[in-house]
Amino acid sequence: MELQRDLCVDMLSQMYKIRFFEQTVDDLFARGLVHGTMHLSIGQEASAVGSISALRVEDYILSTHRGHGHCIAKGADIKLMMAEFMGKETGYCRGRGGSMHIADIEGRNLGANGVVGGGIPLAVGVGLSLKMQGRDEIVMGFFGDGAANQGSFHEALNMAAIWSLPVVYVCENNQYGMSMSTRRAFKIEKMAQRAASYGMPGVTVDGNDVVEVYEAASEAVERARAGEGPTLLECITYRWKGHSKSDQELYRTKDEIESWKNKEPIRRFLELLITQRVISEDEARKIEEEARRTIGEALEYARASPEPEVDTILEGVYA
Amino acid sequence: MELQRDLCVDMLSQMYKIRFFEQTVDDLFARGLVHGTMHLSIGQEASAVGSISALRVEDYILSTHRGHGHCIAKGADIKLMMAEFMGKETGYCRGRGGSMHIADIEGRNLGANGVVGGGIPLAVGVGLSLKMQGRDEIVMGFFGDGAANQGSFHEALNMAAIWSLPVVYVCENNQYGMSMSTRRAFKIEKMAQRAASYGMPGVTVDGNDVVEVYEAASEAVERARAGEGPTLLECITYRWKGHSKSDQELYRTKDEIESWKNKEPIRRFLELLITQRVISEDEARKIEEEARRTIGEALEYARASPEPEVDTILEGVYA
Amino acid sequence: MREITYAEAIREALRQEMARDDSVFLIGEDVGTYGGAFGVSYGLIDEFGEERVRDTPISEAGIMGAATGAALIGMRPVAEIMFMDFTTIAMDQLVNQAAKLRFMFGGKAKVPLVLRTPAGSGTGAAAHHSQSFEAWFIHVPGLKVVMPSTPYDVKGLLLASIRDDNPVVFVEHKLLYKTRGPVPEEEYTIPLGVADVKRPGKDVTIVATSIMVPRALEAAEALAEEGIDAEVVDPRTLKPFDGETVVTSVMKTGKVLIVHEACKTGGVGAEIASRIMESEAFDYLEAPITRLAGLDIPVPYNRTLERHRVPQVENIVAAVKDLLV
Amino acid sequence: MREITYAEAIREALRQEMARDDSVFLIGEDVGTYGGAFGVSYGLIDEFGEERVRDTPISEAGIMGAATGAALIGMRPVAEIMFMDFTTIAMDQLVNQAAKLRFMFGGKAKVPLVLRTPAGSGTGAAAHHSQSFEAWFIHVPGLKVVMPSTPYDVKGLLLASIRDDNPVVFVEHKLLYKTRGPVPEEEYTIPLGVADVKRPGKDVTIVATSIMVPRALEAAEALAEEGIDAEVVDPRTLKPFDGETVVTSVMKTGKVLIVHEACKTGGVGAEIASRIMESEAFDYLEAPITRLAGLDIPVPYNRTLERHRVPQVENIVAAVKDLLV
Ligand SMILES: Cc1ncc(C[n+]2csc(CCOP(=O)(O)OP(=O)(O)O)c2C)c(N)n1
Ligand SMILES: Cc1ncc(C[n+]2csc(CCOP(=O)(O)OP(=O)(O)O)c2C)c(N)n1
Ligand SMILES: [Mg+2]
Ligand SMILES: [Mg+2]
Repeated sequence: MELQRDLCVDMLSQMYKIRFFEQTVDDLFARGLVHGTMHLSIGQEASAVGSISALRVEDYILSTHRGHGHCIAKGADIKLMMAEFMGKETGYCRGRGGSMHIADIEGRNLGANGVVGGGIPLAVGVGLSLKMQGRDEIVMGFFGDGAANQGSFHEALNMAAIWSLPVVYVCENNQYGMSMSTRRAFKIEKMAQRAASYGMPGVTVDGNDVVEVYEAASEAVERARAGEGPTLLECITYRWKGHSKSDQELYRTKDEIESWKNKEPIRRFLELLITQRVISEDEARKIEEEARRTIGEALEYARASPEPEVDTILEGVYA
Repeated sequence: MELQRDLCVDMLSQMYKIRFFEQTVDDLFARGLVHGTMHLSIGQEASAVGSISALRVEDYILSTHRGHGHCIAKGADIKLMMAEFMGKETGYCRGRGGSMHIADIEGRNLGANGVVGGGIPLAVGVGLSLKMQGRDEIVMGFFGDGAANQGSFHEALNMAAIWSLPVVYVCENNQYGMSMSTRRAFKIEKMAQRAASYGMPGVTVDGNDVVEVYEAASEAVERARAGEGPTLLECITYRWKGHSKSDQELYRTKDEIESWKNKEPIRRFLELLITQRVISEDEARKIEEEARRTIGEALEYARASPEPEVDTILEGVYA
Repeated sequence: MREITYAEAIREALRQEMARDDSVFLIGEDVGTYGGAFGVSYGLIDEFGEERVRDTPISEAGIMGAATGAALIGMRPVAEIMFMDFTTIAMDQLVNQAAKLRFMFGGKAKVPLVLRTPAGSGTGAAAHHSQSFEAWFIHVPGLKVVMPSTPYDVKGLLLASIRDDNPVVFVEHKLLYKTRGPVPEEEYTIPLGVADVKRPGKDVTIVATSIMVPRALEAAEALAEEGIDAEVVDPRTLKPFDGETVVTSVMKTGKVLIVHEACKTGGVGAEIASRIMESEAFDYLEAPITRLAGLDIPVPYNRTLERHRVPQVENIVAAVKDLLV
Repeated sequence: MREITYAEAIREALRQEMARDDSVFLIGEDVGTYGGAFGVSYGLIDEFGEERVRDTPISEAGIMGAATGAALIGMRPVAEIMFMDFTTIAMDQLVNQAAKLRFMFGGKAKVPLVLRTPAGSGTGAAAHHSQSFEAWFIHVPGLKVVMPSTPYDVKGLLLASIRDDNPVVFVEHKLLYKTRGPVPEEEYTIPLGVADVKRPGKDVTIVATSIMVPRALEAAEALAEEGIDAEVVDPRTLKPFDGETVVTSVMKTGKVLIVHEACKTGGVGAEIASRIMESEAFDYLEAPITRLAGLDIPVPYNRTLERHRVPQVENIVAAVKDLLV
């Protein structure tokens, strides 16, 4: 691919923002400033950014419990996202959702999901609706390798396929569903092989190479938009951090983690951009700083935001 | 295959019994002598008989809502089966189960199932138990083409595969799940292709050819018994009758039904046996009559059997 | 007024609403050419085509998810789960997704859908095709639960349910499908959350749901012959629940029998009884609130056992008499 | 006596029963090396190996089906669903298969299994990881439902549940895992269906389940300072339900508050209230039976809202006082 400067700057910037957002919230948690749990996607930024960059703003996504990256890549206002993370009234979900349920309905992010595999059938419905309404948009549905063993995956992919829906399914295969390695959970090498069961194309890419992800996603998006039906895109990646806040990481080795750090997606992309002279080192530094500042401002905004009022507790259950 | 006489006589006899059993109960229903509904497998006898004949008596099966054939092929006492069908106290399930829930626990038929796809995960558990107990038996789990789009199919086949369980899955693809044709419900040609998603062998056979079914099932059974894990065996067949008692059959043509009648499994097998001189026409007639008599006796037994006593209604909920 | 069946009334509501509103569509197993297992949607595919009367594979979770996703971005799906027993397979999509998305998203999304599903026994279909799970769904914030007992109600409530902006579990009863009654031809809605006094009376209140409403009315006629004047109240919607109408009735009669088909333990009767007890009617109670409900057993196949599993007219009569001694 | 935590008591019960009975095994997501999301089974894989402490793919229906099938032919699986919220995915296997197979087969099979699952909020995990669905399961004939509140009870009840020949839904509470209490080292069982009076009192009965038991006890201490002597009854098992102990208590005190965490509407409080009303205790009631339960909303993420969603000690104190005026 010829590297378009604007797109590349944008993708780099998003990857930085995701990284810094997650480092910041990780720190908040470590310091006891937030409760609950969270699922960090540090190390997986390329798959979120590469795939969502292939979408138009008016396209939809459905995200997962490990959804900060998708949310940012889809163009969320990070202030509102951070406020949601901190359970504030100004957050995207008025503090009701938290990390596992952030949704940016206006930005056409139909939400993270606490249920592994829970969003996969929703994407069928969104695709169906788009098709019935004769709209030009498509929907991208994310899920993990673990989710690919849920019954919902099977039912949904089949429905999307038989009805030729404008859906792109992106499996972020980070090698583990919690402590369960794909080696133990699957008897096949590539999850994307399962696409054949539904008569849809399946593609596996290096999920730490944002350009490769972008290219494969673009093809899938084009196919979906042209009415040629869904694609299953598998991005091979790795999460650096524990599964969630309760993880002792006894199921994998330090060596394994280190080996994946060598495939760090941001540095890889950065080096490519600089070698190919798409941007200069100086520009890169500015992008990084700008991203850092955005997160810093979001944190300030969230901190200064009010908590929900207790007497609003019953709101929002029914329309 | 060399046609072993005993086996062939047995298979022919079972196919006749299934056919006559179902014709008899169809008639009972038509005459208003039973209530509820039923799912007849007339035309599908070869897949039940061919696959179950590959088992040992001590092996297990899990059946479906269209389960009369499996039950008879597994060696049920047809008296008790008919009594169950008529809701009598002497029936296999004391009249509590009826057509959709007949189980012959001693005969190691762990039951028909009213839930499409409901039995597929149970077979995982039975296989797991057999493996953990170090037993030599295996389990054969039946389901239809429609059931292959249930999430339970996906979860169960994956589990059976990754744990190399002694399970043989038999999909009786009779081209329809109620009114939904496989053409509309699947975007692939052969359901057995889905085995590849789980890293298990998948085989498609002519389900109206009892010998072909038997051979493929035997291989799968051998593999399972040898600890080499599960197989997905797809038997292409066709149901002659409506889906159940409420079916107007608007979704298929008379021509289609007729064309399948030409592939009638019993006559086909009979002709083979006679041409190959495995049995004589005279013997065949005796087998047929014997089967007819068995069903007649079962009907008499069932009719003469008592209804459950109302004051036993609370029994059997808890052990 | 013209009389049609409960099934026809449902079909008419579907037809009228689909004609009026392009965003309404049907999705479920065999809802098209087959017309659904009970023929309810029969013929609609000819009028509206297979896009809007969509047959699905046998994938209940997928159906529920498809409906929820479609509702999220502007459609108004009417999903069908062929038997209420199989809502068990769609529970995550219904309970965790459809019901909660709005709240979890801070009130910034809505999920206008109807899940139609037939409940109940009496057809000889045994334990996997005879259940009534409405009690589960009243326990789920975000869902509404509707359970109509007459052709008139089923039409008006279905139209109201489709137009409602929330996920509605719409529980039909197989034995009601063929019952007939007067139904206006024009569109009309019955608001969710309004009970109906099906028969006024002064001696005892019978609160009955679904198929138990006609049985309670029949029982009331029998009781009337013995000089007992029973009032029959049909909540019609279980969530939201019209406590006021029930409480007013109980304050008048001082005695109440609650009748439903589902298992007694954990059934909606417990909730209704508790609401009465927590209301001003408590002081008017002349006898303990009584529940008459299905036995706590799976539905047996045998016809006689099946019948004894569920309250019948004679049981209602007997229970009322017990209450009055 | 030695004090250990609720989580340790569960682990000890599992260890002892697995050592005693080869047919017992654990199956669930991350139950092995990870030790389960709450570390409950931590270390057991080292003792019993990965066959008997079996990690599964993320396939809740598959887990439940595997357990049910294994139980059908002689094993005694202890399955874990990581959060009770995800029993929604396993409902068909649990409700239609495990619970009903025995009855449907005329009493000729049994399904001895335990489904362990943590319920409840208070961990900031929001609407998909905080639910309590015990009310659903008491509505299902064939299931037993156990909900222990102390380390002592959880050990004895778990051993009894594993030895029971029926499917048992064993509801743990996340906030109880770290609570400590005296637990005998040896094996002992507590029969299913026997309530426990956790604190005797004469003025009012508080029936509380799970995490609400320690809260009710704390409330009772606060009330005692104001001269109100509350009796706290913990049903421990919700199905079978020990109505007798509850009724005896209510006949003594004449007033009863029922407290649980799950949503009020359709919660087990309704069933318990109805049982009391239908008992001889009705005539002893000096005030309406009162339920204090979770608000009818999904569990919010925000810490303050989350806390207000669920009864706290101060709410119990206030509710008792309301009952006594
Ligand atoms: C239905 C369901 N089961 C279990 C869980 C607990 N859980 C949360 S994330 C997770 C692992 C998911 O693995 P994967 O899909 O690969 O996503 P990843 O966490 O690796 O991004 C599990 C088991 C859940 N949230 N939902
Ligand atoms: C979970 C579930 N959904 C729907 C039904 C209603 N139903 C009974 S049989 C059937 C068709 C099943 O098709 P298939 O699996 O191909 O088996 P066949 O009937 O063709 O033998 C349907 C939809 C059911 N019993 N269970
Ligand atoms: Mg993963
Ligand atoms: Mg079929």
